[in-house]
Amino acid sequence: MEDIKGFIAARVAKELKDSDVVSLGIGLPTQVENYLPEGVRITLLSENGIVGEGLIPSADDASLYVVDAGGQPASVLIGGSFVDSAVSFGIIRGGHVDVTVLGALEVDEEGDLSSWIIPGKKVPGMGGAMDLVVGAKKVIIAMEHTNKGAHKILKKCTFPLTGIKAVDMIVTEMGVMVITDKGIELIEYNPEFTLEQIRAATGARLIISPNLKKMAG
Amino acid sequence: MEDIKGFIAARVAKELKDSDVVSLGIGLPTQVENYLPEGVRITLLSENGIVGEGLIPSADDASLYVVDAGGQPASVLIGGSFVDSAVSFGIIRGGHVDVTVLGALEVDEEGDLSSWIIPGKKVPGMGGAMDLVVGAKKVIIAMEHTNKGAHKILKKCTFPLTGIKAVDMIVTEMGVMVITDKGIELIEYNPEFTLEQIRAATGARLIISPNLKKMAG
Amino acid sequence: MAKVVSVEEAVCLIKDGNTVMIGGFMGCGSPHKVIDALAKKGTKNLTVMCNDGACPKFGIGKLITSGQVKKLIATHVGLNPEVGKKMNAGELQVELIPQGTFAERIRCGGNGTGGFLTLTGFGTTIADGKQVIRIDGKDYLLELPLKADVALICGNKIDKQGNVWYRGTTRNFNVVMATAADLVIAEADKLVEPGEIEPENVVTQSIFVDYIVDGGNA
Amino acid sequence: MAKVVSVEEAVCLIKDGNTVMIGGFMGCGSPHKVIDALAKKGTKNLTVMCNDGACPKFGIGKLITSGQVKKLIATHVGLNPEVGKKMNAGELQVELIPQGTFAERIRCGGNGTGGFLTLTGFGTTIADGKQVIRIDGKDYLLELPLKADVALICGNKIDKQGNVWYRGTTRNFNVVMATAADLVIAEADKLVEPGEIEPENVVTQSIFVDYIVDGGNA
Repeated sequence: MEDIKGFIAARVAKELKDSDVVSLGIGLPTQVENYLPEGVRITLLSENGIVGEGLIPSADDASLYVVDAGGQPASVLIGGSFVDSAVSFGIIRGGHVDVTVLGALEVDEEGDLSSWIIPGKKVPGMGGAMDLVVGAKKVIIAMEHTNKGAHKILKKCTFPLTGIKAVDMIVTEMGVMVITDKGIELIEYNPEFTLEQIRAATGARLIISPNLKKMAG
Repeated sequence: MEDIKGFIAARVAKELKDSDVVSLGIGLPTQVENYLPEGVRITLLSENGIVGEGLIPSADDASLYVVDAGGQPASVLIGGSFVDSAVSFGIIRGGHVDVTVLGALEVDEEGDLSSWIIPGKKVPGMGGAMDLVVGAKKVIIAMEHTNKGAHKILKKCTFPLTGIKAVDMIVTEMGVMVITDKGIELIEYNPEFTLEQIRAATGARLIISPNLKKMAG
Repeated sequence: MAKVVSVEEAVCLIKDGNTVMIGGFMGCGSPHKVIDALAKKGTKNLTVMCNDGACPKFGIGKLITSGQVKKLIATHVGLNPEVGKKMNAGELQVELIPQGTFAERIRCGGNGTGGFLTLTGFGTTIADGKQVIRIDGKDYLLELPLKADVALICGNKIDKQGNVWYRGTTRNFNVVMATAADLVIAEADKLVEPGEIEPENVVTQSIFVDYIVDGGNA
Repeated sequence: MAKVVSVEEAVCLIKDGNTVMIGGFMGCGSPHKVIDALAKKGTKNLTVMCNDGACPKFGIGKLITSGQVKKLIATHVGLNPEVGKKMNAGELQVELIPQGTFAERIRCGGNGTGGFLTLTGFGTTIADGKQVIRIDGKDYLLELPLKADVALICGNKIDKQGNVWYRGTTRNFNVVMATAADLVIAEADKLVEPGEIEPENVVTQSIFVDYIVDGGNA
């Protein structure tokens, strides 16, 4: 696969419905916007204060006054608005965000998530992730299935947590998984991989859905 | 005394300092604004949403869009602003109001205050009074000393309370009192009354200040 | 994204027995056209949350006069004698809440916090049955969120996506109520195109508003 | 009523050891002129509350690079490698707070509520040492207010009485920080006359601002 990230982002995009309020994390999740199905218009929330974020402006149009949650130049759509951080996180925590798409270091079969710190190595901070995972109605993790072969989907997260019982769905280049009461259920698989390969790349028991489908890229 | 309310309001006005943020209750307290000492500019907060309330507009200038906390036509000064109720009470509870002037049914020597209900008779509601008495830096009660002879300043309030240990100062037509750890201390008296008359009109022990002064009307 | 509907369509979305937040302060900033249509429709057994009882023939007072309100949750009802009458006759329940606590509880309902601590009302009957939490030697009441089935708000300019700008003191409780109900109906004094309200000056964001009624006071 | 002062006068009001809130998000909306003057003055042992560490040579990152910050309270510091370096060298303490909780705790400090309940961080290290309160079967963390000696904010238009209007995403933490400090210094991109900002469009009210620095970007 040439563009793993694009493939994952395209699949995540299919989860979004018209009129959804959506928050996308930095990195891979940001690309989801490029793959929206036809007729689906979403309102993108940038947690630093944009309701209705627009396209990335050209260098000429970039303003010092409008940035996204990564601090990069951004824009607002017509009909969008700017909010302060307390209002923004009121929107997030208050259940007004339909879907958030985030990256992860680790996800486990309880739906616990680690994404903000690798002790002794990297302490970037949690930013808005801890609020997003408790507030958004649906939490989708978009990430590569492994970290260069090392498991990221685990029986139990090993790094400090971002949230507990937080994740609803995981989308990777290998498949689509949902977190159920019984564990992680594979509901779609990428036919470029065998089930054995996917199992081997997963550090938790994988329940194969009786309705398992091919992953729609 | 012809204009008891005006006399009380004029004395209260002397407690206000330049730049104070002030909230005035409905009725007598509202009149305080008419007696501001020269050079004293205050910012009047109307708790329904005006920071920098102006004069009462003429019937011609009145707008459906600007009312005061009594629901009457109001105006905003140049440099004033409008806020929603959550912000307004954030200002109040957050200690950003220097002085509030309120009426009362009863005040007692602990500084407890009753002002919002006469059980079985009148249930107007507390409006913003309960927040004002805990939030304002200084709480002044402006009222007639008695209710047609019946004591309003008491050892212990009898009506349901608006707040406890809330009142700092009481201004009536008879004098100015402050609430101290030891009880109610008369610091100024209106020479139209004898100390005996003031004591008789008061349902609590009155400590006479060693620095007792004549009340400056 | 909000949808523009007629006032009749809008009030059909409100059901008997619903809890309804209604913006306004003594009628200033209340959605009067929606209130009139609701009175006409006769929807019953409503629990209404509003700052006050307004007046018998003005604002939400009309719904009290018409007997459609089973319970009123407010901060002040003294200027509407109908409220007292109906209370004494056992036809109306009234729950009074301090105004700052009322605003903050509604904000809380909308922003996903589970409650907040306030000194307001400590030592009064307002504290009855509430948990007291002591922090640094001060006793606070734990106040819980308020939510509703429907919020009826009013804005001076509302764009067709649902962004709201309020004039004068009309914003009062409209701003917090718009965040705290499952269904939000906004009455526009003036319906405008998206972009007519500068993105910096939007007070209630489009994502909170479900339906817009054009008040037609352009 | 706010007073217009020079940037040098303004930073003289900040003392060694002060706790200072500084608005901005990766430098967007930070009071850059005040930060530069503070760096020049060399005020030391500051505890700084800011969303992030910005960059080594930009925004509040300059104060970290210059070693004036003893402790940084923030939500994210990953884009300023100086923060990690100084942490590992034992020269800087860092306390990380979830962004929504950070904003709400500051708002809480400014609005007189004694704390609030949130699900954010429950079950994580953020919960360590915090009181858990169970309501309707859900466990919430009790989060307490944050206050500061000084808040440094930045607005696009500020009138001479201190009313602030923010452009674009610059409002971020400036709005809540303006309410939560004993002393508030506001840097104006453009200083305007009272009335130039419509009373409906004022975001931070004049009563919160003590001193204004004219940024001179008229």
